[in-house]
Amino acid sequence: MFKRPKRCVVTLLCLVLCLTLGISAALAAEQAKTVKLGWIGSLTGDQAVWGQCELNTVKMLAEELNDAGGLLGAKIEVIGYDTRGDAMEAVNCVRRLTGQDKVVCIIGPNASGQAIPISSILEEMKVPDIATVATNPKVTVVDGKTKPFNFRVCFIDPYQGAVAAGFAFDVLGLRKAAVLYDVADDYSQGLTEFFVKTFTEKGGTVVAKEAFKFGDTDFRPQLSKIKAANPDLIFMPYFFKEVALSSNQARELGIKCTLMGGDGWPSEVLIEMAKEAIEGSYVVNHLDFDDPDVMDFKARYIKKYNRQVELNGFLAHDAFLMFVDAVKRANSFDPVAIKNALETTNVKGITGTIRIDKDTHNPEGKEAAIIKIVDGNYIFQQKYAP
Amino acid sequence: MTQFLQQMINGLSIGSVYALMAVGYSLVYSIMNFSNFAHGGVIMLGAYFGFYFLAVFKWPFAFAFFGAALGSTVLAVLLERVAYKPLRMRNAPFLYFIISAMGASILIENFVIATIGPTFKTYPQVLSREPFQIAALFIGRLDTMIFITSAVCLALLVYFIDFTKVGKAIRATAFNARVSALMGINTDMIIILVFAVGGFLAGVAGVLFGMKYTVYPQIGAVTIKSFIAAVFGGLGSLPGAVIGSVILGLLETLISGYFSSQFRDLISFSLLIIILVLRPIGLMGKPSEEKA
Amino acid sequence: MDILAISDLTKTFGGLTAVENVSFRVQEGSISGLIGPNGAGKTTIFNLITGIYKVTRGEITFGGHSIHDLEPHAIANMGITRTFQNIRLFKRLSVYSNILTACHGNASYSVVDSVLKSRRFRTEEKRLREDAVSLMEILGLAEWQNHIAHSLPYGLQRRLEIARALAVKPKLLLLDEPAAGMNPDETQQLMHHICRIRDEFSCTVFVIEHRMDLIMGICENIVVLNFGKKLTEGPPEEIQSDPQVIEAYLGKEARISA
Amino acid sequence: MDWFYVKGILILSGINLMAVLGLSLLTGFTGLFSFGHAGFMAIGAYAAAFIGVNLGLPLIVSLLAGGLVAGIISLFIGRLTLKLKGDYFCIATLGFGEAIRLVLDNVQVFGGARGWPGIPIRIDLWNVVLINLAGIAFMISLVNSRHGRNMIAIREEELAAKTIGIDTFKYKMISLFTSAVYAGIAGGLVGYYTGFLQPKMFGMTKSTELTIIVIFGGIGSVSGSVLGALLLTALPELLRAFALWRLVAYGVAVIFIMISRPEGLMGGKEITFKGILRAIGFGHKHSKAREV
Repeated sequence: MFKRPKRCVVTLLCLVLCLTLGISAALAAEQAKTVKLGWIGSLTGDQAVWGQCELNTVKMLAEELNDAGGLLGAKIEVIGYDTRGDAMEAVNCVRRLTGQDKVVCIIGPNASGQAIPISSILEEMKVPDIATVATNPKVTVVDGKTKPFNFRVCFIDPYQGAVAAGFAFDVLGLRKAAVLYDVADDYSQGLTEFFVKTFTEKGGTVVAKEAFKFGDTDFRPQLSKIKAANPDLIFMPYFFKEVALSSNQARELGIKCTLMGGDGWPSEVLIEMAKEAIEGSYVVNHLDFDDPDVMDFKARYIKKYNRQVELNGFLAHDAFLMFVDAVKRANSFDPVAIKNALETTNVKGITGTIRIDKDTHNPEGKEAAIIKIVDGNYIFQQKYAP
Repeated sequence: MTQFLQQMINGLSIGSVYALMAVGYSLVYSIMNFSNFAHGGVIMLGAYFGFYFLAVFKWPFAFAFFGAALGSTVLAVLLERVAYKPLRMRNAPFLYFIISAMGASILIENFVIATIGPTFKTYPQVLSREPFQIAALFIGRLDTMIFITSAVCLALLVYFIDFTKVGKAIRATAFNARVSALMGINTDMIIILVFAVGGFLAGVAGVLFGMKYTVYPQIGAVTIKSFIAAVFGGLGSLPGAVIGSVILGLLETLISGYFSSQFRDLISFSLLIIILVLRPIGLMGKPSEEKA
Repeated sequence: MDILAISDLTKTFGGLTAVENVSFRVQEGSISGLIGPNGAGKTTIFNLITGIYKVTRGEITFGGHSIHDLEPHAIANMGITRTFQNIRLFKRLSVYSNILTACHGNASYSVVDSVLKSRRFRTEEKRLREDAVSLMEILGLAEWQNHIAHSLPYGLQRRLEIARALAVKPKLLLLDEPAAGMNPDETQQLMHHICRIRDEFSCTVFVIEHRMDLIMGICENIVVLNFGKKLTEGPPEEIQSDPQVIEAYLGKEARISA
Repeated sequence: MDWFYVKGILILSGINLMAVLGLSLLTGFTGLFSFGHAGFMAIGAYAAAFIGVNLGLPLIVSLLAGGLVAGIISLFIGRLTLKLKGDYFCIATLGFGEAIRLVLDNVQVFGGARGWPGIPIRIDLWNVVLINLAGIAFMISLVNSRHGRNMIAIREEELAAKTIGIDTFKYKMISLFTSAVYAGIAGGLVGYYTGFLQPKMFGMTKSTELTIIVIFGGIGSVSGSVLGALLLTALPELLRAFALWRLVAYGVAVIFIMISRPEGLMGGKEITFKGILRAIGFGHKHSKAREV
């Protein structure tokens, strides 16, 4: 069939190359009167659940905005690239978005590991980025220096860890905590560190601190050890798949204490997978799911995609809001003007009021919502700030 | 003491899941002499088959279970036809088989992400989550079922390989494919058969895995552990795969239970490497001095 | 003068004894043969001499040095090399590369030399290439030099394997069934080559062969093995008429009818 | 295409190429299969960043030092595992790669799993290209010397290599050491290019990717590795428009190349200046490329 395989391969590759070039050229010609908004994040790999939801959200909001007449008279076109959860890919995506696609602003990525390395590219090309759930403090500030083009819409690890510890100690009155965390995950390590710090500072004791590694599905060895330490509370700062598995296994082992988690928890899938196990647990969240604005957005999303909204969707929603607000105030699509406007953001999003601090580029004073799981529903308890 | 016994139970149940997966690797290895890295992908698809049959088509459990096993049987054979047979025909070195297998596993995983989506799927509850309780020990119902299913599957497999005519042909081919072919054994059929059996086991493992944990496109990554267990037990040896898996399961459990869960994998890997250095063919591998 | 002395050599695999208490000597500069029915342990002895198998019991000395604890490559560097029953060439390399690779022992430049292309690298590499070319010429492989090893006809592959072994400049060359699969013409040629090799390279040749015409034609001394034990040893004429040997090869009945 | 973006791809290809060149020596020329090369990259990355940031040494010195640290660690690993055969060696390297990552996840001095931001960015296209040219030149000299030929002999027929006096263990060590140094330097480039290091960057996917590039480019060919690194780094970028399906296409491409052209793009051949001259009309087609 292939008498000259080498030539075949080369021809094939050339074809692909030409095709891609052609398509991008054609697209560029067609969309002369639109403004491009970039998105990056994981569409494949183990973070794909969150990434796909973010991109869907941003695309939906852009469509709605365009149908309503666009932004400053221009249509918004969303260009989303997959990072596979890989830092180097993220750098490539941003190079492509800023260099070739000439986007005015980027939303994402959904992890600190990708948000940190892209900052030098952003600075070089002078395009701002609004990270969705990159919660590591160093995304925006490194060694006391604020990165000029990095922003975020979520609160940071120290804050979330402190909220969880404070709420457990002060409100729930629990004194003995155990932590199970994912040693290979930056988010999980961050929350653990600050939870332990705050909890012990307040006078509580951390009776067990056990780790697992991303990809593990069985946590019973660690849980058996935790059980022997007899804690009042297990803090589980990781994502809902592992939460579902570990909480089920904890109950299987006869552990009856309260479970608590961070913003990696909220998902319909968690309820589906571990309804009984997580009954009565507390979650530190960005928002109250019963808020009418949230309900409205959720309904629109489900109608369009026939899928549940993951937490990242809400943050992507607010990141988009921040972008629109900044463009309006800057009255321009110039990336630097948008960046300057972002620094003085003060909008009400569905995850609370977002007031960007000029010195940290973080949303300051954003209260966390404490949510309790009752009868398989996420029930809002109170706003809480440590 | 209670905690120790509980940890042993935990270890056994983790080990029996590894064992079901590891046997598939070992079986294929014994015939083809390469590690079929796409096995994890087949397990994953088996889990999805089970999920769809049970949760979407609402088949009765037994049907869904066998349906999934058959589905992955077909898939494993298809995989062999497409990705390995052309290499086999050319006597390609084992490196190419491994790369082809890697390509296949990338393909399968991302195909699932692109079509079904990356979200985790949950099996409907077939067995109650309420554990058996003996004194202060808790034994999950599902664990018991997995343990029994693994034992039955492996016993059947051993019977099949050791006591049937076809099994004999498989062993002969594993021992020396060329001579077996000369003796009138249709090695091509044997290879199909081995992949089919491996696929069937993968399907069983997938469904059980899905029931116990959940279904998602990256299950393949978990199977690396079972591959390690197979190597540890001695590649190509079925009892080795089972023993290796159980030991790995117990080892992991005891290390995280009594030593350090942070460094669990580091310690268990180091132990495995030490054992391999002392016994380079794994626990049950056949000792062989290279023929000249 | 004996170049190789084997005494009370035993090798067991698990419970199976492949070679049992075998002793014999090979004289320097001779062409000697090792014969015996299939499964008699001939190749095992070669594997023991070249260090591929570890000796269970007994001793092997080469030029007065005990070698049975050495690694195969160390034994090769002392001057023993071999060919294999089932040819083991560097299959995907050319004839020239096969030989050139084997010449490596005659150079001593380091990795750094090769990267810096030092004078030492250049002179030694040149010498290696000349060695390889002259070997190809001697063994009549020059016209095949750019052919890939596994594409050569069978006889030439055997010859190439011998050429590769000679590149090591051995004192003792072990040939494992060099004539297997050859027609009488090729066998004749091979016998001629073996004699020439012994003379021109002044090495000792020790050969396993089933083809009696070859063994009887060129060997000065023959060792006969049966079931892992040494049956007898002696010059060709003696071996030819030894009833034990005939029995071992043809069975008891043949002896009676003879 | 925009130069800024193309430059990014080229830098990334260059970084990959450095690691691939090293792995090519180990896998392509010596026939050893490693699943842990990302582990060496990680060591090199952290060591180079540590040396550069804390001791303030110039880029090239930091990179070489990083490579050397990776190389030295590879000697320990090799000492233990190089006597293992085929898949057993694979598993040992896989275990090593994962173990390194686990250690880095726990070392809080380097930020643990949360990563290490703020490494000065010192990599641009020109120095990547220079480093790669040096790497290629070194590699070509090595494989065309007796040392390289000895490694190829091990790949082709280990037993025969021993009987012509090649100390196979020593040469495997040299090969592993050299390839670890290359991987270490590549790791150093990663750190100085992204300004950020995180153990996650050096997972098994990375090791797999490197191996696939080596095989894709062609076993035993330096120019194949160069071509492979350029093409396979660029391919997913070209396929970006296909979003979810691009990794499916990647998997298909890998299988396809294995079954249709298993010798890889170059298949043991090298592109040489002379070869190019002949190809454009100064010679017959058989001598288009030179045998190594």
